[in-house]
Amino acid sequence: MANLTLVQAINLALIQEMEKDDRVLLLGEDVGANGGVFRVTEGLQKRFGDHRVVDTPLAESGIIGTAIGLAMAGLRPVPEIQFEGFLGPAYDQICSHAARMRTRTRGAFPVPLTIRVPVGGGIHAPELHSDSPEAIYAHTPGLKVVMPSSPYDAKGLLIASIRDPDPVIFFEPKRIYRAIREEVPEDEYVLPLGKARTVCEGDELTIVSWGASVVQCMQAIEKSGRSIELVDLRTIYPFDVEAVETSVRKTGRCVVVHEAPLTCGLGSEISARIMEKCFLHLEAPVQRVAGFDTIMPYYKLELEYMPDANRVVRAINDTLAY
Amino acid sequence: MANLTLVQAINLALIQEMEKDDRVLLLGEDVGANGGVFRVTEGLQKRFGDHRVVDTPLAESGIIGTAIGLAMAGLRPVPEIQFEGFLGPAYDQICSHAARMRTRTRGAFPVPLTIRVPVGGGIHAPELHSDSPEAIYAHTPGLKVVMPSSPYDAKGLLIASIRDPDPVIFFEPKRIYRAIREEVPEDEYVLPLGKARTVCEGDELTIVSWGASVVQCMQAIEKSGRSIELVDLRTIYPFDVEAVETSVRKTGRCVVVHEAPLTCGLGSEISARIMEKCFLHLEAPVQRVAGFDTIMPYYKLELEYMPDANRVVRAINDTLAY
Amino acid sequence: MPKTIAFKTEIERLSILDEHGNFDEKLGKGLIPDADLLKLYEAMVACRHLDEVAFKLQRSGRMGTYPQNMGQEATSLGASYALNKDDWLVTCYRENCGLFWRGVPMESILLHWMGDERGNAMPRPHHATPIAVPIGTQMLHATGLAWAAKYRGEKRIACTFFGDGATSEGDFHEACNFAANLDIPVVFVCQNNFWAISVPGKIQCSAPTLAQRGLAYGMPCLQVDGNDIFATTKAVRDAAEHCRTTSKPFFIEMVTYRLGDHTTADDARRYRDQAEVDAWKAKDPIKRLKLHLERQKIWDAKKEEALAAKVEADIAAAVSRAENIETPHAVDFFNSMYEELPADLVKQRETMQTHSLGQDPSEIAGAPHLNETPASAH
Amino acid sequence: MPKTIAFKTEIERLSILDEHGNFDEKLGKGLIPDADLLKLYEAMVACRHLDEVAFKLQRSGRMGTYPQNMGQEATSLGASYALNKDDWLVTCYRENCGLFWRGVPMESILLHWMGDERGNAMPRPHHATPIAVPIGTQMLHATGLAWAAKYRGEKRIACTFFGDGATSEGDFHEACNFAANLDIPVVFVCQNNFWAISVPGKIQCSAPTLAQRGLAYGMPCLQVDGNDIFATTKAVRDAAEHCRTTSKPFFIEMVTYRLGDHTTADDARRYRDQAEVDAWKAKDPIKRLKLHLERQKIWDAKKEEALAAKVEADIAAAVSRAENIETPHAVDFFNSMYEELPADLVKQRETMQTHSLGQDPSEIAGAPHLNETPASAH
Ligand SMILES: Cc1ncc(C[n+]2csc(CCOP(=O)(O)OP(=O)(O)O)c2C)c(N)n1
Ligand SMILES: Cc1ncc(C[n+]2csc(CCOP(=O)(O)OP(=O)(O)O)c2C)c(N)n1
Ligand SMILES: [Mg+2]
Ligand SMILES: [Mg+2]
Repeated sequence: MANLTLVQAINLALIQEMEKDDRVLLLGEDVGANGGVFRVTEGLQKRFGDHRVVDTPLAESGIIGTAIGLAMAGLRPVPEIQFEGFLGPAYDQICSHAARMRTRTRGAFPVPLTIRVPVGGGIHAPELHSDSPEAIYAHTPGLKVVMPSSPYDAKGLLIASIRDPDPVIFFEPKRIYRAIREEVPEDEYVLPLGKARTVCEGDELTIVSWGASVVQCMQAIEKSGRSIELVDLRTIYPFDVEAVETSVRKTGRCVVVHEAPLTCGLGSEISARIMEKCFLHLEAPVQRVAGFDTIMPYYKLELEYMPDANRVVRAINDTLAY
Repeated sequence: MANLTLVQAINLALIQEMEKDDRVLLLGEDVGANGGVFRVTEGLQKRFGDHRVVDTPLAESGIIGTAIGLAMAGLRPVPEIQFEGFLGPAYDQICSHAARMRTRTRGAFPVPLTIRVPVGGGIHAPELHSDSPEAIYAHTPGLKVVMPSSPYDAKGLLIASIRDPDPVIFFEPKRIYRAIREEVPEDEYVLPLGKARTVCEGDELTIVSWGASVVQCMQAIEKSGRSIELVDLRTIYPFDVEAVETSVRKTGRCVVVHEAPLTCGLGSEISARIMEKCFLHLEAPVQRVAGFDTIMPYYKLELEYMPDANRVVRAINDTLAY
Repeated sequence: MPKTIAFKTEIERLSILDEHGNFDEKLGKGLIPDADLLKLYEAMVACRHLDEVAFKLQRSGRMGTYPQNMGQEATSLGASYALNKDDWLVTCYRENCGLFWRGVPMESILLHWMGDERGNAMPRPHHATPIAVPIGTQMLHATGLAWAAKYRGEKRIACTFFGDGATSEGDFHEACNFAANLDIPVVFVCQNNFWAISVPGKIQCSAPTLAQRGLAYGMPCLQVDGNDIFATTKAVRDAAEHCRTTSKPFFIEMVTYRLGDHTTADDARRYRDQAEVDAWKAKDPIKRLKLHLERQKIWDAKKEEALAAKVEADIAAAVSRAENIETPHAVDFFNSMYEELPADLVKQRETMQTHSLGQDPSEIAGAPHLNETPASAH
Repeated sequence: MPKTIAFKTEIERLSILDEHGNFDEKLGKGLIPDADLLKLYEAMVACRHLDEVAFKLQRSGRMGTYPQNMGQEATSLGASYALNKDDWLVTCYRENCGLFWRGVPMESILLHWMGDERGNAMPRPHHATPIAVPIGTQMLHATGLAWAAKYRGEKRIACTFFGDGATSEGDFHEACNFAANLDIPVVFVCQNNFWAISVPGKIQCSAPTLAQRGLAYGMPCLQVDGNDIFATTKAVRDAAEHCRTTSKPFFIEMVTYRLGDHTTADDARRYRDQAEVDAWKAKDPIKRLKLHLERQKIWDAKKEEALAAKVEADIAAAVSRAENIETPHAVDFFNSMYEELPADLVKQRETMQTHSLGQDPSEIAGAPHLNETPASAH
């Protein structure tokens, strides 16, 4: 048991999976000698050699496209895309190929691939280094999408993702890469994909969130002083409808919190599902606290854009007062 | 006034805008001598010359990226992407540049661009020729997204899109390219973006839909024999929340119908908005009839995938019986 | 040291059996044993006949859009013949002849164009990848597949095919660049058939050759007469040897021509002259090989007749196998989405509904497929 | 006719003032008038000093991540000097020197890296595009901008800058290919500084030169000593002339070196040897030009001193202009989303809420910004 940051927990998970399974290899921009721009792959090239930790040309479509080939051949590539804003050039290989290859070939060519991507705002970075595109990939059948909110979860979910026989996008909230430390077991462990975590229990209202926003939600619950249940989805697709349903049937009220823009964000899906499943239990409309339907501003204003504890508290109060 | 197909109405709109404004030029794969694989640009290269109707290299990112440059210089390019399944390679130029250039430069470089794209299934085409990605772009701030459901609408909405000072993705439902004929005025006219159309009035239930699905909805209303109001969004983003709200406040019940996959489709946003705006007027949960969360199958099974009148009727009955 | 020379190169063109039947003994002698040569000829004739049959199937509504291979048979066939059976063959959609030589059954290709994914379920021993409909995207997979072989220390390489239009896509560039800089053994073969649907080759590449695309990556480059089975065979054999020994890629342009429409949905008369087509008909790879075989006295009219009969029977059989495959179950498209179907998708499959009311099968009046979900589903 | 030659070429390397101060009279004489030469020297010195100031600003928390230009000043400056003022200059983020010469104020660049979009609000008369953070994406815009000029019958061309790493992106390939095949006049300039963050040049391009990337498109290609202001000037002047007269593109590789870290967020000691850096320090473009000016007797210590003082003052002033700009209003990021803000976005701006309860301002207890929406908003 060691007290680790999210970066360290992921680094540990990678080491253990690479030790255990030589089909696992890492590829991406600056993942080698430099250990990644966030140092997530620090020391891995020294440890495993440059055939298992590969610095690639600067081309995201190439990184994912070749990783698909590696996976079709039976390996377990773990490509890194340096920032979520640079998933764009790889969009076609992810959505038209990684997500489709298994069903296109009726199972002949599965694509066991785990794409690691730092995600979200709050670190004063330049343009296209602070977005939250998880809903784009949740709307793309054939993928799984994961986003941990703590070091412990990060390790268990990453190991599960690498072992998953289908393509996974593993989003790493860069705002909490080093902000939180947590006890993380030395031994490997798996947290099943598709299962949410109840961060704290309560009976007045349910908050559903994921990734770095979970931290703002905990602050907001603190501030509000009310009895609130916080559900951390952990997996974005397939997400844990049952956990959300069960909690909302109990509380009758729900607020969904995410950094991504409001319109067609995952919050809309959760809201729609809750209405479909818990209509007669709802005492107030499900509320969404999200990024605005604007481009994430440059960093002078990024904190105005991202949901903070105050906006969540306001949503809690509005919903409880409904 | 002539009785035109959707293809002819769009062709007419293009001719009239090109006659009127020499900043308008067309570019894309096979748009020239071939008149486009659907013949939408038939005859235009002969009429306007190959400097205004340009066959480009086979590269979607290149088509959109150069069109962005053309627009930054003050022209009004109308690029065509041959099928919605090939938007993938252009995703980054659309979302990281066309959608961001105006706000990135605080208004110094607007991008008046209209991307024409055939969309949707039902024509027995090969893989990646039958998808419905509109929600992806509705979730991308900085874009406008349009999808007509009839020849009359197509002409007025396309003219509005070309004249719009911001980037528009204009989706053309290929299933009804030639399926419907309608009286279309010879003179140019504009249908404002962001305004829905009430196809038929009713007071028992509201159906919200867009594009080719509107046809299935009309059949379903016919079959059901109930008093149902059909709202055709016409514009996907920004969509007409008020029109939806007003209708649902009247009927208290709503079914949303679209071809795209369910999860994080535009249906989820509409459902969430309705709950937020009309909670106390709802007599049943908003229902969604959509594509499944699977890859659109090859054409032997495509009709099993797409919402048809029977599935809509079932949703109507379930909702009315609730 | 003002102006010095930073780089200098030249690219060769390879031709062995030309359109008039002239055969270059020095290059061609002993390249292909007669027995094989006859098999290769029969393979091209069969592929050509399948094109005709497929065309009729489409016109009579028994198949969807189909892209004819007519005129390009020698390109992928020469490659497939020159490669090892377990080298990856990563093609687009106009390489039927090479795939059949590799062992892919004709009915797979037919099934694919009949709108059935089962046509793309390539048995792994064939080391062939599914038909690539999105242009220019499969070459990256070839680079990845060859990379995996290198990673495992196998001698396997990859050979990938793509059109002149495909070389305009960014993914083409990235596939070549990864292979060249990460030392991955891939033979890149551009089938230059001068057209991308209606767009002429000069819009895709205005350079003197397509072969020189490879110079950007420091690859050895070669231009080949793509309608010459001897030249395509020798080119790929030499290239494969180079890749296997150096673990680096090789770039080949095969100059050929699409004698038919782009697909059955196309009408090439809208954009190209018949004269151009006729000029290329004279360079037909089959015609030319037949002439050669006759001159070698290993082929005659009687053999041709027998072949025609055999081919017709074989293809008729393949068509009926494709048409008589059990119709897919309505919910089959759910079943290969993931190795394990998520609960929500199971529900969507069981109810064939996406809205929630009564999504719980037990609540549904007569939900379809409940008592008949396919075996594969469980 | 067996093996014939399909293509043959060579690429020159241009150098005029070398690292030892040797000056090629034949090529360099009269190329740049002394008066201009002094201005160019001053511009490089100023740019270098800004790098030092910006570095300190970042370290003291007054600015975000910043990419130093150190060592590469002569590349974009030579281009900017050689081009017409109204040719499009489409850069990445390491071309400050060229942008300043074009007239872009220093505070714009500072503002951008201070996380303020106003730094990217390039006044149109500069014909310069915003800083491009996503690598390799801006060259397509350059091709489009030059295309627009051609469409309108203007003589304007575009010159675009990008790094060695950028040449690995698919968009790079498509930008070159569109320009070459659609006859669009663009000067493509690759700044080969041997590194893409920590990734060495050979991973981006293992070919002998980066200049030969252009051969894939049939473009004329040239390799240039990028630390030689005479060579960069002559190369771009000749290339621009070629583009203007033929309406076709030209490809230039400028060989230079990034003397600093990739950005202030990087520590280059993790991945490269000091020895390599020191070797390149000896080839510094400023050092070498200073030596030349002194040999020409048009520069001395006194002038250097005066320049240092002026530059320091100018930059201090630019910094305070950047730091003293009015702080943006909390809702400014809404206001340039569309020419006309959609109703739903107006509501989001007015209430700064995305959930609906009380989204109607009238229903809100103390919604922020209601009585203070910025002028720019209306
Ligand atoms: C990414 C993408 N864009 C567009 C298309 C539509 N399309 C299908 S085939 C084709 C032309 C391909 O030309 P080429 O690569 O030369 O291959 P050929 O058909 O000539 O063998 C086009 C534009 C596609 N399938 N994929
Ligand atoms: C599309 C994209 N991928 C990755 C990055 C992260 N990144 C920023 S700069 C850089 C290296 C760029 O190298 P090069 O093109 O040689 O330019 P240089 O910094 O050397 O001037 C990388 C990988 C990015 N900004 N954009
Ligand atoms: Mg072709
Ligand atoms: Mg570089």
